[in-house]
Parts: sequence; structure tokens; C-alpha cells
Amino acid sequence: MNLNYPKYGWGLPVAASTYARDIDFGIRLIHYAMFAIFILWGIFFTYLLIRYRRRDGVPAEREHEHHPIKSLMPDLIVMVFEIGLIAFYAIPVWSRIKQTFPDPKDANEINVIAEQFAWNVQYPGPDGKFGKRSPDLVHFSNPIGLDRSDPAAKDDVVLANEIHMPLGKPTLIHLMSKDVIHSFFIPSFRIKQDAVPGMDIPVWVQPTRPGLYELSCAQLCGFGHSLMRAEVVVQTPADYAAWLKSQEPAPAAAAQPQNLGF
Amino acid sequence: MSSSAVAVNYPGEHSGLTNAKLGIWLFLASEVMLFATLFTSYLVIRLGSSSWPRGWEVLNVPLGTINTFVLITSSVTIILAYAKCMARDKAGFKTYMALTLALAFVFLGIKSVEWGTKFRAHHFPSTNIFFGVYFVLTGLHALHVIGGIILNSVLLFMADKHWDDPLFAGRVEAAGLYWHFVDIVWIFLLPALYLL
Amino acid sequence: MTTATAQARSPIAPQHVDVKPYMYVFAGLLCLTVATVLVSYFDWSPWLTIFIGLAIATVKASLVATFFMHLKGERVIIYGLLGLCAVFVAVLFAIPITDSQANMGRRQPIAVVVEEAKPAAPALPAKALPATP
Amino acid sequence: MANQHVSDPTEHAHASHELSFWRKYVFSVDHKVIGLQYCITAWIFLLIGFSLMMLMRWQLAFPYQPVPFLGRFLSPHLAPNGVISAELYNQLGAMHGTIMVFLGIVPLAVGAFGNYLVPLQIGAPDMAFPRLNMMSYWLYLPAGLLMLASFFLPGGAAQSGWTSYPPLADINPGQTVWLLAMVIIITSSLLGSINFLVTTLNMRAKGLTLSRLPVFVWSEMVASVLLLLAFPPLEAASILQLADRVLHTSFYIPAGLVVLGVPSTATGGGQPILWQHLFWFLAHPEVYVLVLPPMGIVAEIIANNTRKPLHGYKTIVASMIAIGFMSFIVWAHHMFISGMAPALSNFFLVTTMIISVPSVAILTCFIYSLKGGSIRFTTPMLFALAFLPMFGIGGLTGLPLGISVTDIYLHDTYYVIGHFHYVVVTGSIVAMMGGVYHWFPKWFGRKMNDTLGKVHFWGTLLCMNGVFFPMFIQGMAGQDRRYWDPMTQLHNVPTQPLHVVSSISAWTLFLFQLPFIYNFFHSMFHGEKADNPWEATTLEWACPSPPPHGNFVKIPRVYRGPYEYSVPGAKTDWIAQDAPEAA
Repeated sequence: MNLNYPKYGWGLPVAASTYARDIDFGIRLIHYAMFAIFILWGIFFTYLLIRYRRRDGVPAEREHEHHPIKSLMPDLIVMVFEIGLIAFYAIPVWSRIKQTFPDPKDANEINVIAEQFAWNVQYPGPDGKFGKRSPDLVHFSNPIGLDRSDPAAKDDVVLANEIHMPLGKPTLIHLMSKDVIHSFFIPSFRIKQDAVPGMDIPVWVQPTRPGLYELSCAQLCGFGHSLMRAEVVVQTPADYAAWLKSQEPAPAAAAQPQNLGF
Repeated sequence: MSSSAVAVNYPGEHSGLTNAKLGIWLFLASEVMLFATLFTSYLVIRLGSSSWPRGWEVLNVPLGTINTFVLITSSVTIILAYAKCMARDKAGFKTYMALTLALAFVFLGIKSVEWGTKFRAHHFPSTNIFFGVYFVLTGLHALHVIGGIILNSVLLFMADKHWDDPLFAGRVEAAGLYWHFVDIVWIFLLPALYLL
Repeated sequence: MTTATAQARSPIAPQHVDVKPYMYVFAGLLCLTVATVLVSYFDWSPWLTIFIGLAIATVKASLVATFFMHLKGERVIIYGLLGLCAVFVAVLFAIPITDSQANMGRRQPIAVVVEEAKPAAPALPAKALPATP
Repeated sequence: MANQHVSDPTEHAHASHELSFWRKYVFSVDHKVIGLQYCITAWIFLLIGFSLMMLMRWQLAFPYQPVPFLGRFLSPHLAPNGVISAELYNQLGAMHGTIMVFLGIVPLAVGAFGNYLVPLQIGAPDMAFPRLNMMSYWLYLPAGLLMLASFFLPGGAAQSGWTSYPPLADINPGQTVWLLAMVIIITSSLLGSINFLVTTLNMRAKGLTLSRLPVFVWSEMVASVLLLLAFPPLEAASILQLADRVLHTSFYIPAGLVVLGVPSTATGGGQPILWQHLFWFLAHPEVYVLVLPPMGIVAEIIANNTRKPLHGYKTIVASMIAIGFMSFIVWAHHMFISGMAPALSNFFLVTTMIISVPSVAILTCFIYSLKGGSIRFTTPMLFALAFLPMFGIGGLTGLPLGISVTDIYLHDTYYVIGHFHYVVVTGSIVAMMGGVYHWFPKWFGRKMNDTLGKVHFWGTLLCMNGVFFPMFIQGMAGQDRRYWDPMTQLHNVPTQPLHVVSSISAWTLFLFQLPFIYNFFHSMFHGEKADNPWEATTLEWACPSPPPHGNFVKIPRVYRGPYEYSVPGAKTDWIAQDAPEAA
């Protein structure tokens, strides 16, 4: 199967996950509102500057009464808009994206373990169980420190800088980090979450469009920050299953982290 | 010195407090935030651990308690020094101020004995996070004690020359406020580190 | 300004300060210190011990603040300042602790244990990055 | 310790003639000298921070190309063949942020303008604690120099961003000096803020009630409270991070780290997110320290140049206080995707939206103030007017970042950079440039050249927009921030040409600062003489320009509010605050 990257250009990248549209809706709505406010405001501002420029013999007019309501009027409009945004958009959508998670049974569950400067991915394999990991076992041939003596680890697949996801099924990602804080950012999926060492932060995403996507690191993580790139491959469930099967026979051949010259 | 005197240190017409007193309270407010942050960090780390050593299993509670007595007593002596200053009793002021200083040194002495014992037992800030918290918190408190010692000794030595300065009592009061604050911090450190 | 200068130059009249209340407070503080140490030896639940320990410390601190620091009868502006401080301290405590506790399930908390008399000081952590390319 | 003895001011005005050069201009305790010291030092730091950014912008616009001309002067280790390395880029980035915020804008807004103007505007002879004031400056300058010196120390300068997030900051070289310098700067700011508050609360002239204070003094007061109560948490946090680095504790380090293949020996137990809470507990109020005093400056300039009182003085002051208070409980909107418990985001989302209300109120009041005015388009007024739409853009673009859901996408992209630079550069710095033009006659008794000022204004305004507006487009396309190499990620490539626009605008912006610098130093000695050229009402104009030692020949008495312009029936269109009732 031939997979391609979407065309990246100016403006928002292709929306390729179930909640990307919700996020885009907010971004667009807020920007339309911002433009409207700014243009109306700009017209008023320009009018004031021209109308009340200094002219000889025309003194400034002091206001004799002050209506606090008048100066708070724009505030009321902004407030109503914001309350609407919070109540009907931000809180519900946030809760759907960040606070509710798919059932691991129905999801494709993976571990993503970030390091300076690579993304390691651990697939549980057919048994659906992640093998144990230990910091003491970390080696360049075993970047996540997978304990191969653990039965659950036997069929685990470990990849570097390559994530496969099936279509039509949410992927539940456990984000972890070995060293410093990284941030998991797939622009097309509108997903971003910091990977914090010592924490296991779940995020989920359900891709809607097969293809290749880009994963970048969005949190400064050292000199190789801008090189921390991974490929996200979204496949049909059949292709995904086939790919997963092809990985199984050689679980020990874990990919090397990108060599950055150190 | 002369040029600074243009700003007269008179009780503010607006706030009713002298500059020194208002200033020291503002400073203490910032110190409250400083130590509050340290306590927050301590609580976050402690409550975020699955187990935490009971302070009295590791630290020397009798010494900590004695130090508490020492510091509380020094708080009382400094307030007596202030009372003597208000009553224009210079000898009394000097006695109580010297006593305060002596108690401060006793506190630091006991503290250094405690730290020495820990070091001999190979307990360092890097040993584990409990000792990290213990050394950094007590260390910062000790720095504040040293600051108080400097402040109080300056006042003690200034007493002869500036006894008739109308601002002198205000400075003693300010130094006292600072010293009580150092005492309060210790009052919280004792249970937080040693007892709980 | 002139009035202030005049005030400043007038001789300072001795003022008598009644020290008896300070002695009562002193006695109270000593008793509370003994109490807080004694309480720590009871084997109650940790939360109760923490609560009692901090409650006693708060009482002691307020005694010092109220009497030694003359907060009793102080100007409103100082109360305002400390009130503001109290609000921010509360926020500073509440949010990070709430966050840390709410995240317990997403973290791998460790047990902090003190072993007696380690044989040698731990080696300094090798923290510096390797030499840059 | 404050002054040693008390006597009347005239005696000291006389005594000041005997001061040596060092006591008069270097280790001075006079708030005016200290203010100017702060002013010049802070502008120099701003220029240094700006230069670092101009260097970074070369890498972004023309990646892999050697820096022309300057390249050969860079260390071959950090810039092989004159090409900026990732380490150097990160150092430049971290130091740009730190220098601009902590050594540039805050000292300029509070140390320079506040120091010079607050005592004058409240009719005081000096600050409450003059020697403390001197100490603030003499802590700030060495800390700044220490920060700069870190470039030349082994390990180089800090390279973990101005936010210094651990564990990266715990393992990166160069961070120790940064932390030390920060602790000193914080101490300096703390001393300064205590001084400001005591001065404003205690030393106001007779009749100058709080409701008659100029808005600028109010803004400095609120900013000082923010500094006073928000800075200590960062100081404590920095001390803990310093302990992590020097004493090898683990306040911010969890167990089980493996750094570049080497297991860390740190015992763990700490939490990286704790630092973020403590850092942003300071850094959000800090944003308002950067913004409020410039707002105060704008208020002064607008009232003066519209020749009418500010619209809604009370609303403005109340809003400033509200902003100050609220700024302490919005900090975690910087942390929506940091791994903080997601439920907390909703709380901060709501408080963030609440804090936008007083900001909008202030801006609205400023605009209504123009209505009915007789607007003089003087150079300071141009800067103050430019502040309004520019700050407006900065504020509006804060909206999608403050809404947690849209922030998921926009966080850590160039959109964020565009947003806060609109607030701080086209907002604060533009306002403070206007402030320099406005108060220059006060400082030196001479006016700055108007033509050069207008060239400076239009050039600056256009170039700043050229630098920062493209960032919104880049952010929309998902361009990641703090990237040394903008070409490694496919989604960054299409918007990379916009970096060229930004960079060229930035370098042109530098050229447009040359007339300003020339104007400043030339006018100091050769400008048109002026005493109160703007016919301003506030108290700082009631003493001679430049004010003598001790400021006021006679301590003024205040009879009215700060902006009594165009009072019907008055002979002139302004009545000074200290003019007796009969006038």
C-alpha cells in the first residue's frame, strides 16, 4: 500500500483525527470573532483619531457625567462570548479529549517512551500485555530497558521513531519519558501532550484518514530538540494487522535510536 | 549618609506606620511566601511518595526540642530588649540583646552538632529526598538565623552612638519582628521535619 | 515634613511596656512545644498526627504573631497585607498539592526509606552531558 | 538601616554639592540618579537581548548558512564554520528570554520609570529607603553581568529556555550560574518593591489621597505588590533547583532516569511539574509586572495629549487592582498540556477568562478617553496610541491560548511567541519608548528631537509588526517553537520563508533604533530647552527640570485629581495638581 504525507502548507494542517474538527471549530470561531472585534474596534479608533484631532480654537470636551456601564459594555459582550465558549465548548470538549479514555479492551494500546532525542514505541504484541521495563537494562540495543526474561515481553514489538495506528479504532497511548520532558505533538491529529519523566500519561487519538503523519517534539528537550521526529503510519485495520504480524518473528531486533553524532 | 537624610523617616501621615515598620512587614510578607513555597514543595513531595520516614526515627527529637526552647526564649529576650529600649534603659537593652544573640549562637551550635552527626552517619542532601528536604529547609532557616544575628549585633553595637536617635527604637522593633518570624518558621519546621 | 522634624528632635520620653503578658505567652509556648513532642509519640493514624501537629504549630505561631509581633491592635494595612498573603499561600498550597494528589495514579511514587549508616557516601551523580560533538 | 540623622532638606541640598563624583553618579542614593542608571542599564540589556535574537533569526531564516561577518567571531566550538550550532541556538534563546524579561523590561518599567517618577509624582523628596534603593541597583547590575558572563564560562550560558524546566535544567550545563543570577535579581526586585510600596503608602504629599494618585503610580503600586508576593516562590524554587544541581538532591527529579543511556544516580522522589507550578506562580504575575506600568505610562500620555481627564479613572484603577489579584490564580493556563491533572485545567480556564475582563475594561477606558479630546499627535502620543491596537492584538490572540481546547494545538507553536511578543514588545516596550520621549524633558531639561522621534516611531511600528505578525501564520501551521532547525519537520517547511520576513524585519528594526539612540544622547546636551513642554498637570512637573537634589524646593500640597485638563472657565487648558484653589 502506498501511503503519503498530507500536503502541509500555510494554515491548519489536514484534520485527520476524530476530535481534530472540534479543535479546528474553536480555533476558527475564535479567530473570526477576533477579526470582527478588531476591525470594528479599529474603525472606531480611527474615527476618534480623525474626529478629535487638535484644531485651533476647539477645546477638548470634558465629560460631565461618567457612566461606568458604558465603559464596561464591550466587556459584557466579551464576557457573554467567553462564558458561551467555556460552557458549551471548552469544558465539554476538553473533558472528551483529555479526561475520558477509550476502554483498553477496545483500543489499540501502546507505550510511547520518549528520550533524548527519539520516540520509542512499545507494542504489547498478541498477548496484549506490556513486558516489564527497568532503567538498569537500558542499553543502545534496548532503548526502553525491556526485560526480555518477562514472559509478557516475549512478543513485544519495540520500534523507534515509527508509530503504527489502525483506522476506525482509538489508539490509547501511554506517554512516558526516560530523561527530560518531551511533548508529543502530531499536528494533523491536533494532539499534544507533554511526556513527563516519572509519569505515565494516557492520551488517545482515533485517526480518520490513512496516510503518513508527522510526530514532533513540542517541548524544549535539549540540543536535538528539532531533530526529534517520528513517523506515524495510519493503516486500514487489515494492513495494520498484517504489519503487526510481520513484526512478531523478530522481536529482539529493536530499532536503534537515531544516531545524532554523540 | 547626609544625602540620604532627605528622606525623613517619619510616621506616615497616610498609613500611621513608620517607614521601617511598614518596610519590615512588607519584607516579612515576602518571606511568608518564600517559606510557604518551601513547605508546599515539602508537602507535594512527601504526599507524593508512597512512604516517608517518620522524622523521629531519623532525626534527633530532643535536640530539635531544645532548639525550639532556645529560639522561643530568644524571642522573649528580644521583646524584653525592645521593652527596655522603650523604657530608655540602655544597660537593660544591651543585656537582653546580648542574651538574644547568645541564644541565637546556641541554636546554631546545636544545629551544627545535629548536622555533624548526620554527616558522620553518611547522611547527605543527596542521600535521599527526605534528607534533601531536611538539609535545605533547616539550612535556609539557619541562614535566616545568621541574618538575624548580623542585624541584632549591628543594633547592639549601634546602641551607644544612636541611643538618642528617635528612629532607634523603631529599628529594634523591626529587628524584633524579623526575629519572631524566624521563630515562627522554626515552630512549623519542628513538627514538619522532626515529629510527623 | 516640618512637623515631623520637630517631633524627631523632641527628647524621647521613656515608655513603660508591661512585660507580664509576654511571660504568660512564653509559658504557653513552652507547654505547647512539650505537647507537640508528646503527641508525636502516640501511634495515631498519620493524618491525625499531622493534623494535630500542624494545629499546635499554628496556635503557637499565632501566639507569637499576636503578642510578640504586636499584631493585636496593629494597623488595618498590615492585616490587609497578611490577609492577601494568606490567600495566596492558600492557593500556593492548594493547587500543587491537589495536582500532585490527583496525579498519583499517573505517577510511579517511590518509597523514601532511610537506611542506617551507609558504608560510604554515594558517588556524585554523573549529570553533565557528554562532551558536545 | 536608613538615614542616620534628620534635618531639613535645604541643608542637604547644600550638602550635596560636596559629594564626590562616585557618590553622586555611581554609588548614588538619589532616586533620580538611580532611576537613570536603571534606565540606561535596562535599555542596554534590551539591546543585548535584541542582538541575541538577531543572531538566532539568522539561523531561522537561513539555516545551515554561516552567519555573515559575525560568524568568524563566534566560538568555533559553538559555531563551527560560523554556522550556529543547536547548543548556541538554545543558549541564545534562553538568554534572550531571561535578559528581556528579568534584566530588561522589569528593571525598565519598575526600576527606571518607577524610581524616577514615583517619588516625583507623589511629591516626596526621595524614596523611603534611599540606600536600599542603591542596593537594589547594585544587586541588579552584577547579577546581569553574571548572567552575561555565563556565555564565556565553561559550560556556556543556560540553554533550557527562560522557563528552565527540570529535569532538562538539572542536567544541562550552564544552569547553575543562571540560577545564582536569578536569585540575586529576585532579591534586588524584592528590595525595590518594598521600597516602592513604603514610599507610595507613606510619603505622599499633603492632599494627595489615593484617589488623586496618577494612574502610573497606581500601576507601579500594583506591580510592586506582584513582585513582592510572586517573586519569593521563584526564589525558593530556584534555590531548590540550585540544590538539585549543586547538592544533588532530587526535588524535581523522579526516580529511574536514564540520560543518554546512563542511569542517573539521583535518588528520585521529586516531581518535575512542581517546578512548573512554582515557576508560573511567579511568571504569570510577572507578565502583569511587564504590562501594568507601561499601561500607566500610556494613561499619563493619553490624558496629557487629549487635554481631557481620563475616562473612567476609577474603573482603570479598580481593573488594575483586579488584574493584580487575579494574576495569582491563573498561572496554570501555561500548563494545560504539561501533564497537570486535567480537571484542574477547567479551573484555570475560568480564571483566565475572568482576568480578561478587567484588561478589556482598561483598554476600553483608554479608547473612550480619546473621545471629545483635542488630540495632539506628539511623538510620545504616537507611541501611546500605537500601544492600544498592538496590545489589543496581543490580548485577543491570548484568547485561543487561554481556552484549553484550542491551546492543545497552539501551545508551544510560534503562535505563542507571536502572542506574548505582541503584548510585551509592541505593548510594553512601545509604551516605554513613548515614556522616554514624554519624560525626557523632566530628566534632562531638554526635549528630544521630534522628527527623529517620528522616524523612530513609524519604523519601529512597521518593523515590529513585520517581525511578529508572521508568527501567527506559522503557529497556525503548527510551526514548533524553540526549534534550532526549522527544516527538519515537514510541517514546518512551508512556513519557513516567513522566518525570512521576520528576520529581515528584525534587522531593519535594529536600524530604526539608531535614530533613537542618537536622539537620546544628542538631545541630552543639545536638545531644545524645556521645563514643562507638555503642559502636564501631575506633580513631577511641579519641580524644576531636571529636579534638584531633594526634588521640590518646597514640598507641594495637592488640591485636586491628576488630570484636570480643559476645566471650563480656567485661563489655561490645564491646572496643575498643586495649584492652589484660587487659581
